[in-house]
Amino acid sequence: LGGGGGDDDVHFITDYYTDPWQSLWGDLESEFEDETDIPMNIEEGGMSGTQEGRLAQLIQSGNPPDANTSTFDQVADIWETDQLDTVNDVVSSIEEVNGEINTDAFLGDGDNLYQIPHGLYVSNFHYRADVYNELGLDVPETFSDVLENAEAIDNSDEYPDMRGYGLAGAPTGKSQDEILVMLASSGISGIGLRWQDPDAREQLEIHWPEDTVTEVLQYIKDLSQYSPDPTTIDWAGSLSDWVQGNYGQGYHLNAWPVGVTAQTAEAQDSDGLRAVAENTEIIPYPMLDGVDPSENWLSAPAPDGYHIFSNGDRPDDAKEWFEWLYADSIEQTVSFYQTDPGRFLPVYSDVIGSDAFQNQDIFQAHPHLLEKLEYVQDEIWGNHYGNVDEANISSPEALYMQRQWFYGEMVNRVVTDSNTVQEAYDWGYSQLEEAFGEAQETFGG
Amino acid sequence: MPDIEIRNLTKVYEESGNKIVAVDDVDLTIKDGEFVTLVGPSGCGKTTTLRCVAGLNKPTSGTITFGDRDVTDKPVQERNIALLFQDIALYPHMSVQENMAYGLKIAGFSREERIARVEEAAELLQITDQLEKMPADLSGGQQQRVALGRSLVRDPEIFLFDEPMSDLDAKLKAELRPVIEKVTDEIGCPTLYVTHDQEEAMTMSDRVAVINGGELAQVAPPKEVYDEPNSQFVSQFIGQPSTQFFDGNVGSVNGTAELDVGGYAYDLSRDGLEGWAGEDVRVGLRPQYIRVSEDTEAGIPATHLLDEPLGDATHSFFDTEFGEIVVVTDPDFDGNGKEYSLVFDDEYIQLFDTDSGVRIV
Amino acid sequence: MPDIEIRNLTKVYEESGNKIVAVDDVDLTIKDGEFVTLVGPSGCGKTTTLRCVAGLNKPTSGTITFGDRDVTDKPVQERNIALLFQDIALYPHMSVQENMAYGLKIAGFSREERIARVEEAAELLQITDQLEKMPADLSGGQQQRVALGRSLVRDPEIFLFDEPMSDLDAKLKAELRPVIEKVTDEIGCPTLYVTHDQEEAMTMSDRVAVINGGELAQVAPPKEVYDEPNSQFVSQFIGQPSTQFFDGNVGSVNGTAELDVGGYAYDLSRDGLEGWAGEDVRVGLRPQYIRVSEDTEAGIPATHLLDEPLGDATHSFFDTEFGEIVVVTDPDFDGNGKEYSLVFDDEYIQLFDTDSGVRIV
Amino acid sequence: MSQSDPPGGIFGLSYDDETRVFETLKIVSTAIIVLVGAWPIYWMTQLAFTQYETVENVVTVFPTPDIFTLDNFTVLTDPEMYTYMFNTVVVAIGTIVTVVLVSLIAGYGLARLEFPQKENFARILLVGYLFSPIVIGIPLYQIWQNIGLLGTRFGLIIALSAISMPFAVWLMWKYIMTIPEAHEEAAWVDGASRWRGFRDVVVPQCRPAIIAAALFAFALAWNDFTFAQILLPQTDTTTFAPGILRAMGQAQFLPDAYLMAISLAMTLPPLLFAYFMQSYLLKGFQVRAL
Amino acid sequence: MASETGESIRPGRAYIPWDDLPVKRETVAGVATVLPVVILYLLIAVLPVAFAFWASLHEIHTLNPEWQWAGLSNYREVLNISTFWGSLWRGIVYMVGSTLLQLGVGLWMALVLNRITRGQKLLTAVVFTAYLIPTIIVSLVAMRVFDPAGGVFQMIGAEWLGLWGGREGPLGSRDWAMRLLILIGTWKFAVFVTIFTLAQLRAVPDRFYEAAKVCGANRWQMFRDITLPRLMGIVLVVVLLRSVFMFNKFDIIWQLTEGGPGNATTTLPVLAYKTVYTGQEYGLANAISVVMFLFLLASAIIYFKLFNPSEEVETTT
Ligand SMILES: Nc1ncnc2c1ncn2[C@@H]1O[C@H](COP(=O)(O)OP(=O)(O)OP(=O)(O)O)[C@@H](O)[C@H]1O
Ligand SMILES: Nc1ncnc2c1ncn2[C@@H]1O[C@H](COP(=O)(O)OP(=O)(O)OP(=O)(O)O)[C@@H](O)[C@H]1O
Ligand SMILES: [Mg+2]
Ligand SMILES: [Mg+2]
Repeated sequence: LGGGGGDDDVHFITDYYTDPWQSLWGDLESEFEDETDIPMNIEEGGMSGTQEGRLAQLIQSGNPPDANTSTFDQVADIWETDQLDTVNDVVSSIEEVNGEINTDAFLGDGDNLYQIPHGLYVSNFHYRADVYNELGLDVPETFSDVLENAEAIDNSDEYPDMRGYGLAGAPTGKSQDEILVMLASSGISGIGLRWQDPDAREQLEIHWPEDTVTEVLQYIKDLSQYSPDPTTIDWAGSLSDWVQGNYGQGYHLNAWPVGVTAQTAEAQDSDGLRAVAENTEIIPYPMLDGVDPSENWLSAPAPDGYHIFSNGDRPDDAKEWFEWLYADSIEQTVSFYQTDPGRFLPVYSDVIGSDAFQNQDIFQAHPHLLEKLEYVQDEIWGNHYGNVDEANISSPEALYMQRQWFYGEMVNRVVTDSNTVQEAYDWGYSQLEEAFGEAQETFGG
Repeated sequence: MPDIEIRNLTKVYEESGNKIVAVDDVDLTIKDGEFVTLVGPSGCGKTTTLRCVAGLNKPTSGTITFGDRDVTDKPVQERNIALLFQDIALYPHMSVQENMAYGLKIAGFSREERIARVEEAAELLQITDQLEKMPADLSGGQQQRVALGRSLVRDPEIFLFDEPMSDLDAKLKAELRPVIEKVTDEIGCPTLYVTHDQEEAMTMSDRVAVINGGELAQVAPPKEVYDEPNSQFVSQFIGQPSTQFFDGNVGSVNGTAELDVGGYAYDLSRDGLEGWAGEDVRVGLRPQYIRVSEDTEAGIPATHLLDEPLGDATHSFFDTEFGEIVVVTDPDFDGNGKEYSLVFDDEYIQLFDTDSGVRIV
Repeated sequence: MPDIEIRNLTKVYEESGNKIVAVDDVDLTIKDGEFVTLVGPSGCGKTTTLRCVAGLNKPTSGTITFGDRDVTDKPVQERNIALLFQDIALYPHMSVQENMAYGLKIAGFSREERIARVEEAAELLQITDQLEKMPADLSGGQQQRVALGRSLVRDPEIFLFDEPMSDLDAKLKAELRPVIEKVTDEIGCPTLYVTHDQEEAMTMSDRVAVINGGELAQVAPPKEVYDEPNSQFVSQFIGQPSTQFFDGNVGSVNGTAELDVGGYAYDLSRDGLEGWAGEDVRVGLRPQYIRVSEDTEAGIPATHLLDEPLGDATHSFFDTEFGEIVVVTDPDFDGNGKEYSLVFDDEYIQLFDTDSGVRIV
Repeated sequence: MSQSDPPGGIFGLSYDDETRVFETLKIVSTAIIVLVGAWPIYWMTQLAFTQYETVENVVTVFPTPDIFTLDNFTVLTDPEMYTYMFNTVVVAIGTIVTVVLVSLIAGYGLARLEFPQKENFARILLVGYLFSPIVIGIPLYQIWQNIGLLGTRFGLIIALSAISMPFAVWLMWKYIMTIPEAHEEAAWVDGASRWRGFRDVVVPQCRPAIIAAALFAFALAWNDFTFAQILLPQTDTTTFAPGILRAMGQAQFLPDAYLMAISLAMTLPPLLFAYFMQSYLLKGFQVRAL
Repeated sequence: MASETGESIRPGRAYIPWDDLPVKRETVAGVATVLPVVILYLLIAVLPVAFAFWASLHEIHTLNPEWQWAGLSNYREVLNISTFWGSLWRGIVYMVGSTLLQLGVGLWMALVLNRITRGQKLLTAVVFTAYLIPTIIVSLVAMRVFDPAGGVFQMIGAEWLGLWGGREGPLGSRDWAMRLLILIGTWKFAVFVTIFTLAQLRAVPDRFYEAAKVCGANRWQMFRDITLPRLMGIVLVVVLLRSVFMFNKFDIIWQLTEGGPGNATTTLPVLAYKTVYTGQEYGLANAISVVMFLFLLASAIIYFKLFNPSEEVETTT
């Protein structure tokens, strides 16, 4: 029975913990222990919320883990209080094997990296091509198109149980991400901040135009009519729903829904599911009517990876572990992407093009999935991100804002009719002001 | 107030397939104002009979009428009876006053009237100063008085008792007996009193109904049941210490019959023994009619076992060829384990059929 | 086996600040093989005394010795006593056999020996065929037999009983009394038997200890307690129906004393009344020594209230100037509510000090 | 009351009519209880036997042969599920044993021994229930870490036992008070020590209370989410409730029909418990006051 | 009487001069019997609550081990949180609504179960099971039957009765969420009431009813005058326990609605939870918990003063 962080093992908490991950971790752990005599204790973090709870327990009891997995803004609080260790050396070794990190997202201040990245999350729009064909729908370019399609699917007799759009409305995780993307697709900053002087990039100011934000909120509200109960949709639920064909359109990351569907189809040897996987199409998230794709405020995909706690018991051994994992060979690196096909865009530049990556079984069975992944990297990230310079506001303050939950809660308020669109905006705006004030105070910006 | 008529009452319980005949074709009339005691050993069907009369059990067959009203199928609530239980059944959460007034409250009497009636009853039962207490704070005797009072105030048409005193000790029983008699007299309705204590039956009743195995054995006034029991069972059951039994043989019968018990002969000068010459019989005699003689040849040889001095008399136990025999001796008797003989007072000898137990003369 | 000696036993309970003197300086010796009954009204301290002897309560002061062993501070387990309770404390979850064998099991006897001893005791108590049953399936009398058996098998040095029969009815009591006597005789150890039933006390004991309010009132053989009570309390408590009391006045005393009760004079030819001339006294007389006269002038005027025929005698209740008086009349007596007078048999008159209740002569 | 009085039943019904109305009400009530009380369990059962695709989309009331399947139960063979359930059983049994032992002894002490403040003891214990356990995860984690029980099933057993304790002690206390002291005294007279008397005489008679306390402890342990989540952070030692939530969180494919199959498996033990133990249970719960 | 039997606890091997000690041997034995309970209680209740109180006096970011002394400022903040009073009010609504409904339903079930003759044992077992199964199962079943896709209650509520829209989940509806939470909770927890009251009902001797019948009482009067007083003692206890449990209830709310839609089902425990894990304000969350505790304590004391559930209603005869 492994005791929490109390013993001598290198304690590593991760939410990469689906069934395939789990067996992979098991193998790697014993292999690593054999080779290095460093005992590992790999713990499942659990999704949304539970991992934070667990971290809180460990940190408050003076016993932080040695490493954990998450996106950077989720650990910003930890980083901010100097609990993280730099990982420049590890990352350099890994880059030698897998190629350079190809993101300019926030991984630390200045030259110091605090994350060993694993993958990137590119936000996009998913739809079911077969459904579109059957109903004669066009690929949406604007919010209105999405709405029209949603209505058509929702009311179609051909798909009586299928809803038009899967809208995340629980006041956490997915809804937060979804509204930030929608705002960016409307040509404004998702988190409501911009540089006062875009060139100097010194001082941030609030920029959250009421008419645009309310228009987006109204869009969300309209969408919710065609969605299964939004409050029950989160990251995990939305995937399961997609596999089961519960809705025809939705917001998601990379080619995650395709990957999950394909994987399940193979596991169950189900042609029906294979068809769903093959018919899952991915495009950039449509724009607010009248806004040009070049005005998209998406700046950089969120990087997901590992952080080392400087006040853990064995930070150096933890670093060794990640170096052992990723700097061994590109083949080994690829195996990590096999476990969760479609979920991540590899963050190291050589990976996606490598034979090892392209020859994965799942890609053999579902070439469509590889295509989609490449499309996400090349087309969506390549052409729809980073169009607006001001959108890149990477800074501690921006991080601080990113992990406020009021964005997601605004969605919740609107979809549950707790607030009118206007009320939700006003409330969100006041939260924004308050949080921004705190951020400035904390970071002296 | 009406008479109670019980006609051909039979009650059969069914329990996991078995049929238990608890009451078997019982016929009994209790006249207005009459106090009838139903007495018998445990399990003989007394309670069942009473519960049928009360309406708490439904007879398997037979009818029960109160006066000219057939109540056989009427629910309890419509019978207007008073019923006192073995376990006293006072409501523990109500005060004595409330307990007693409960029936009146149900019947819709006004507060004043309730209080007045309760006070009246309390006076009769001498519990006036107990009215404010809770039942748990009363002694058993007082509780039973309260239960009595609760029945009393409602002016019932019929009074039923089911061993109301079986949980009380002898002193309290003796004390409560006159109270019950006074109360039932006062109301003057027909009363059916169930007990397994023959002393209660004897002392309180106008008539005693002895029941055994679900069937009535004898129904008669107490003295008659005591002096002229119609069966060995009744003779043995009534009277304390109970009738002692011996095996005898009727000899020649002409005018007087000659009875032989253990080799000693007694002359019985009574009629009705004509057909019994030469037959074996059961001989019963109450212990006070047996004399202890120091002359070991005078009667049935008996070895003294034990004396129970009661002050005004002694119960002495002897071992004889007929088993252990109890004799009432005088207060100063001290047997000391010696040999004696037992002599019968032949006037009081009762004879029973050996097989059926039916009284012969 | 040892004598029990109780010396200056006092037990004070403290309850929410109040001190209750339950037992007050009691001295009592029970000799080996002697059967002593502790009798008294409810709450007089009988149980407390017994529990001190048993070791279940710790005396406030005084000593208890078994033979030459001072056990005052010894726990129950080391006293080797047998104890029968008021609430028949059979273990409900063990069969009769297990109940009886429990003490032996504790003492470490082998299985065979346990079975042998239990069978032996069961035979004595006539419960051999009950051994496999559970206590709940037994009647009260049988349960108490089992409890007796449980004590018996352990060969105790001392036998203690606390109202073992108070929950049984009269018939069962009468039946069980000889059994208890037989058993205690058999073991032959000192026995302390607590009861509030004077009949039990009278019939079973070698000596009766009457206790009242925590203090011993009289310790003497049953006959002596009955015939020569040393106080009004004892006189009233012992004997059923109990002694009847009247107010009287001692007139001139010379040789014989003249006693006036309700205007009727009786000559008492006994010594010891010298100092009492002109004094008021309590006059006690057992009901069988009061005669009912139809001549209303012959004695204390009395209105007949009620008869309780018992078969061999009748208890008749009369209303007199001294309250309700019970008289034992003959079986055929039927008072019928008429006027009578009560005449005393002066030989049996007992006199008591009006204030202290102490016997005068 | 004489014959001419109006009938005295409810609403002026005669007593017989009243009985008839009452019987009808009883039948109607029973029907409602069967429907509402048993229905969810039935529903869960039937869904567990229906193909998962069907469950997601249409309402079916009975797994007719065309949609009947046992495949949903394959989820139980998943080693993780199996571990969760095994751990739950271990923890439940451990908790029951601990609760019964500790509460028996404490209940006995409260019922039979005199010591200061004992009357208030059980009431003070109940004050513990007033504090919402939501925020005590962190201190609990620390305490368990310090006493070295963190991450062990035993540690969870201790925590759950402690939670059941106020109630169980109260129950046991009140129940032991109903056992006549004479039984024990009889044992002492027979030479039994206090402990022996307790073991041989009191404990066997406490069976109803033991079962009632066991039931309460079982309900808590079987149900527990919060404490297991905090005290058994490792997947391989955790119990059903947090386990199933983790499974729901990590699984990318876990249809409701599978969940129903697991739920059914977790429902059977309590059902059997309730069926076979109810008479003792009801006897044990006959306490009346705090 | 028990007090008198201390002497039968035998001294151990080592000689302990009991008679010279200031405490009685029985006191020691008595305390020893409850010692395990005290220790467990210390671990699970006293220490964590003390910790929580201590933490409530600090400014604590959940993921930062440094605590900053804040005095009572967290308490001031609690009362100023916009959602605090709303959550308190909803908590009270949830508590009172649940408790009353559970009491009514629980009592009613007990009365029916006590009277039915056929299938009593099985039905009782099934009813009891509701209380014994994990909350998560109740939630899973509830979410399934209210699922807009293929949920049977969804179908009944939306399509047959038209209570809510065909495609809107009632658990996500402002009108229905709280009501359904109370109803679903009642399904599970009313059984708690049933168990206790049924146990009492089974213990009412028939003779009480027979005595009342003899007095002419009808069924309602018998219920009012015999059954109800008999149940009163335990009902008072159960109401207290259930109120406390429901006020502190977190899991079932979180599983079914996570406090939503909006804040429609955010009670104080949910608020505290959100404050820890979304708001990351651990000190503040502890302050909320302490306030909840004080609120319950005050209510409980008032309840005790008013009804005194510790007084056993005399029902032994
Ligand atoms: N409800 C019942 N179901 C089955 N058998 C019963 C029931 N009630 C009584 N009996 C049986 O009917 C017979 C008569 O019982 P009843 O209670 O009338 O006796 P009783 O004379 O009142 O005895 P006791 O003196 O012990 O009260 C007994 O054999 C008893 O076992
Ligand atoms: N544990 C106790 N605490 C306080 N007072 C007690 C206790 N036990 C007995 N008493 C009191 O001591 C007195 C004597 O009680 P005890 O039980 O010895 O009487 P008893 O003669 O056995 O009566 P009974 O015939 O009713 O059994 C009574 O006044 C009783 O109230
Ligand atoms: Mg009877
Ligand atoms: Mg006593």
